[in-house]
Amino acid sequence: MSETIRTTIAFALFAIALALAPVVFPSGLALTMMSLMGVMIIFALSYNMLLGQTGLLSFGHAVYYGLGGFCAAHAMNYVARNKLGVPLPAIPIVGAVAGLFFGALLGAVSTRRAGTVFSMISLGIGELVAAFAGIQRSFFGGEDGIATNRVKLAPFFGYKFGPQIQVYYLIAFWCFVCVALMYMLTRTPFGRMCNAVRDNPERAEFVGYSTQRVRFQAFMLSAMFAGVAGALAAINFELMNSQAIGAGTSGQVLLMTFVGGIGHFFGPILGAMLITFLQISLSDITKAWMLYFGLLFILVVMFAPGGIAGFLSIHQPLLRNGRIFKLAPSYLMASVPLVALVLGMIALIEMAHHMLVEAASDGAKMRLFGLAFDGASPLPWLVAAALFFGGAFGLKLVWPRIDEAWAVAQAEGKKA
Amino acid sequence: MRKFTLGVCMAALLTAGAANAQETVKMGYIDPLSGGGASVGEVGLKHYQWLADQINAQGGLMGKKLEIIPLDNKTNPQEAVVQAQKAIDAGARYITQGNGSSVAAALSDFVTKFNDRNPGKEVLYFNYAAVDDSLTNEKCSFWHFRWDANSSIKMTAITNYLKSQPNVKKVYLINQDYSFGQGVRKLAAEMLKAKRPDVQIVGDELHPLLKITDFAPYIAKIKASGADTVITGNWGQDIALLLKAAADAGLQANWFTYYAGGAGGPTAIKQTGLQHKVYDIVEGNPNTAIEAAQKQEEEFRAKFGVTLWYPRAVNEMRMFAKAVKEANSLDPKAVALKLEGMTADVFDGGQGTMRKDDHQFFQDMYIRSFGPLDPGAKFDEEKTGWGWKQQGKIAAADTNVPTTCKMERP
Amino acid sequence: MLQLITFSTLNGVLYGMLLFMMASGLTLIFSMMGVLNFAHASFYMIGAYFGFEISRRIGFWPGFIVAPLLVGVVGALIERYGLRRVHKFGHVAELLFTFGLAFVIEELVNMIWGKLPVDYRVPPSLDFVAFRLFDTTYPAYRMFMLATAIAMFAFLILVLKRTRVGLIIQASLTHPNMVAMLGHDVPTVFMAVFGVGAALAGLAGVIAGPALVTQPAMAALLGPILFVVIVVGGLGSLGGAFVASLLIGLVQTFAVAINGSLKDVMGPVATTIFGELGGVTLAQIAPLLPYLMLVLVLIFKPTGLFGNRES
Amino acid sequence: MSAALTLRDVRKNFGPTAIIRGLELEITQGERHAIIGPNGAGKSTMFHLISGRIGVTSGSIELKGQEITGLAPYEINRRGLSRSFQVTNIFPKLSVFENIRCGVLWSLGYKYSFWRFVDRLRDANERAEQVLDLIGLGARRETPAGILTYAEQRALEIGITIAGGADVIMLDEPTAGMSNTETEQAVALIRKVSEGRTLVMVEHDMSVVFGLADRISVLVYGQIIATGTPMEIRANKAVREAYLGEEAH
Repeated sequence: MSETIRTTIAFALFAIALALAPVVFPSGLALTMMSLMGVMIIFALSYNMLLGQTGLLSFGHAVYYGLGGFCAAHAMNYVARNKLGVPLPAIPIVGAVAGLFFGALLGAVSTRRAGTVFSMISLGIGELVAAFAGIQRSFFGGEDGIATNRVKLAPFFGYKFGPQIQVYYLIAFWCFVCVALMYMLTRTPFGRMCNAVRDNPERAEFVGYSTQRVRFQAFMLSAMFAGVAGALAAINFELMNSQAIGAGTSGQVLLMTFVGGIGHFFGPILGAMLITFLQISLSDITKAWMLYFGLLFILVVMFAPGGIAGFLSIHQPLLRNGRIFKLAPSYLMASVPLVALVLGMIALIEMAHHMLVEAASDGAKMRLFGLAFDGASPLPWLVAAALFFGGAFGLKLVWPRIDEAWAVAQAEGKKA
Repeated sequence: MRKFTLGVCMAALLTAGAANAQETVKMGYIDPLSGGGASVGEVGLKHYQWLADQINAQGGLMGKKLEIIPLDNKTNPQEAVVQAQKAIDAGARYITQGNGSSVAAALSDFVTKFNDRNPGKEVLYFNYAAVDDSLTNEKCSFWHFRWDANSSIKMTAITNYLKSQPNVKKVYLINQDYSFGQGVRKLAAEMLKAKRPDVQIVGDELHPLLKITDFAPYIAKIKASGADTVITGNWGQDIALLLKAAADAGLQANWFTYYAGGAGGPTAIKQTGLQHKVYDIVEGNPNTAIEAAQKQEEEFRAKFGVTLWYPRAVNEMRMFAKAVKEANSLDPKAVALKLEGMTADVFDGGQGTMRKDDHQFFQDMYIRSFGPLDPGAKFDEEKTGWGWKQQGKIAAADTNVPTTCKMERP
Repeated sequence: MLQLITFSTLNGVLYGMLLFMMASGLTLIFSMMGVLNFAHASFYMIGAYFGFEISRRIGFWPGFIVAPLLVGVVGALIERYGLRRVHKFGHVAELLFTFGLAFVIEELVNMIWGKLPVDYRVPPSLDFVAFRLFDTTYPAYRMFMLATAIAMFAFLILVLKRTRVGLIIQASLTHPNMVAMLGHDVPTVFMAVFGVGAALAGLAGVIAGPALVTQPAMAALLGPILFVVIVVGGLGSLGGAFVASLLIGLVQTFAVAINGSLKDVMGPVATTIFGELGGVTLAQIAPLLPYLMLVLVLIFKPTGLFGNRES
Repeated sequence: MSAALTLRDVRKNFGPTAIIRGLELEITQGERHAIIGPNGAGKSTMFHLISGRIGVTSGSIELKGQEITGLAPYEINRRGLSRSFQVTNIFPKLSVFENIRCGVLWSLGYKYSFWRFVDRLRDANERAEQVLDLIGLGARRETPAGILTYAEQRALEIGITIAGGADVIMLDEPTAGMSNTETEQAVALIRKVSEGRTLVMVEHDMSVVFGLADRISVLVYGQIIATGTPMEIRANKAVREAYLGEEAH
């Protein structure tokens, strides 16, 4: 019973957070960003239904997101043109139906196998649909895409959804509904069998389940939620274009889900929020942002394959019995070389970027962390390299202590 | 990392709400600053920063300094909309963008809806390089102004020039398979038929956008068709690779292009050794421009090490400053009303007009060819030692294409 | 017509052989290590850039020898200090590692050599016309590429059929668990395989660089096609990869040469049935055909044309 | 008594090699039947053929009078046959309880249902609890199956196999690799769980075989050379020569 209560509390907190977020972050940019986060949370969770829950690595999930979005955009235009009484908040249902339909259609051919074959078929289908989008212009609108106007739909209790804040709450509502539904799905017989098929497909066959059917059903439901996310994106941007359907978007959702952590239900939520935030704001801070993205991904794969959620969940039992403070001294000790390492790395990347890319036109003078210096002189390079290698070395020195602290804390946690 | 502070400001902005005190006039520059498109976007940014410095040196706009806010749209329309929102949050009432017609369409649409929903907070969008016809035809907007010649104008100019070239007999069309490339193909076929009915179109090819690594098969086809002239709207790697494959196969044809002068184009032509065989259509030629323009060109090249690619950006900013002065206001609506129908001096000499009906700018256009510099010509491209030579000039009046724009004015 | 067919065949075979140079390494790495290496095309790109750097300093020929070796060393280092660490987290993690690696390599290339194509030239010794058919010329450099690719292929066959290492490799292609049982130093074998695979891709890059344009997007353009080749040919089948490479090379080249669309074959009915698709020419959809092949082959024969394993 | 399993002239070739060469076998309902034979005789292959893991080359297999030749494993399972594996085959990331429950769900008709919570399925949970008690893993309820000890995993394997209530149970070497005490516990467990069901088992440990089985079949080189009670098999000359003779040393 306690677990039910804990879950209820978690979802209540989630609802409150969604409701209060615009009060804490009221700026237009924050609203835009949070709206996008809501969309991406649904998208990433739907992807994790495949990767994390069922063990299917897809390279073409954007197909369902995009098709859901295009259908929603057309539906909005159709409703507006014919003055039908359908309000905007009902439009994501169109996305869901579209996602489900295409999930069933393409899933029927792609879920017959698991593993590498599934991944490669998803890659092929992804490329084909993306290319098809370039050919079938009447539906996909060529490069310009399909534009729509959300205000032209019938008002919903007087709301016309012109201002971003209203759109935010619409997305927040759907985000909450979808997250709750997807969480519930994991608690059903079907959800369990997805895990079983992921863990050991052969065994699942010998307890009476057709793994193909389980994969197919997971695929359809996942595509349905991706369709909702796509529809919300169409509402948010009032524009759907073929880039949303392509390999880039498929890669992005993989990145979000993996960085967040595929082993925990809430992992992709964290990943979606972090990556969306970085995507929108990192490009203002550094021109080498794509490099940081790639490095982040590699580092997560190498050092935290459980993603952010995996890292956090190590601390969960400690937090529960109050032993987390035992880790504090070790963390404090590790933070010094870690900060040095990160600062050194950023400095090296930024200086290299400046000297290689910008120095030719802007000169060697540059600013970093508020300091002005000459990128051509050796001193800053020495400092950065010292920070980087010193940090790496220091981290290596203190790492055993952290490992030990973890082990001790965890052992004590188990005893309690 | 001068933008690090900007990033910190932005983080603060998230909590603080929209900026209110407007000490400077802010203009959002929303173009690709990362990924493949960045090579063009970065150069564009230099133009605008340089032009802003010029305006500020002359006292700014109504005494306020003009500030360019660089924003990376990653060549993605949806991302561009987010970046526009960011610009507006930072207090910008003007945005400018050029690379990619799909991004331009998204921005024009966004700005129009935004102004509709936020009366009194209007935002104006200046387009300096997106040439899709639809932006000043069926998709035209009061809040969008275009300084680059649209696709029809460029093709009109090319075909007008071809009228005077009797040795052109067989034309091959090869274009990228997307709306712009298809537009070029259609215009070329129609206009050639009207102006040179004797010319035979021996091939009409559409190839996938930015996906071809080896154009040799296409070149084999062009050769087999016996074409003496190729017309293409290709840009980026698609023009560089196309020309390279042509040189490899020894194809002796004249190339009439929109974008052979783009980043990397001159290097590719020089490599292929096609002397004065590759033509492009532009609004200015440094080697024959008026003296004032040549001086600015020299200054720009000395400062940034790149060619002043966008004379139209200069026109845009000069006319912007002029409109602010005439309106005596920084309000986008007032500025827009002044820009409509404005006639102004053009960077390369002569005058140009912003047509009121569709907000399309008209000026004299030049056909150039690329090859070894003539004696006395000052400017080469991309340090190749080769430069552009003017081959023809098409007067603004001769490119006056009709528009279907039915503009909704506020 | 004859010249079109001749040149299309030559170009198709050349493109196919280039694909095979990369696909052979990729399929080796996949078969022995189980890693679907998304960064494989990135090694091709690094090869081209290394070749460019060396050729402008010392000359093309030293680059031709040294650049692939350097790429091989880079590959081996990446295996040793990156991939090996990830190995214990399973195949998905390994795949994602290479996914991120491809991203990082592209960005580094962007930073070091810029976003524009670099001026990587055909060596003067090969810069002449090989032959002329009617009035179309065929550059000697392309013949040289073809010769290199064929030499490489012959070399691979020799190694595989005549040497002990080749026998071990062949055994492991079909029985991936065998290598470990043979008692060889598995991590070192993996490092060597990865390095050699990378070097092969690097060699392809060195010779393709001057003919196709050397630019940061060249990896992304080819990457997915490589997967198509090894999957269509059959995972773990070198012969399959060879056939699939040629097949895809020829299909793509010939599709470009043919202008037909459904409308031309069926008349105007095509547009009523297929809508816009009816009017699309084969040339327009040429680059799609590999993916269509991929999906169809996997649906009807999940092991690929010549393979006998699914994963 | 009617037959639980009937094999008629079942053959299996891998390429040119015949592994199973005309199996004829009838297993009566309710009996405990052991299959013995030297390594490589085809015992595991025979299990795979019956359970549908691999297809037969020719011949027919009937389960309780119904033809099951060529059906997929899950279809055979739904008809009331459940098996364990020689190499432990469990769901490593799921908890012990979840493992058992996965074995229960289909038989209670929950199929692919995604509209009810699995925790609220009283019958499924009760059944899983019972099985958990039966196999003695109640204390390890929430432990991920992947980190159990080997003997515990073997017990879990049996638990998953019987959880669905199939009336024909096939166990492939259930005591392989166990210590003596562990084996004793396993035998007790097998005796308990096979009550009222048909049990077919492959086993190498002769004390287990002769202690548990009602009847024994001897499989040598892809053919059954003898079937009978333990007494009969002990007395069978051919068996002694072909098989037991070697073992006795």
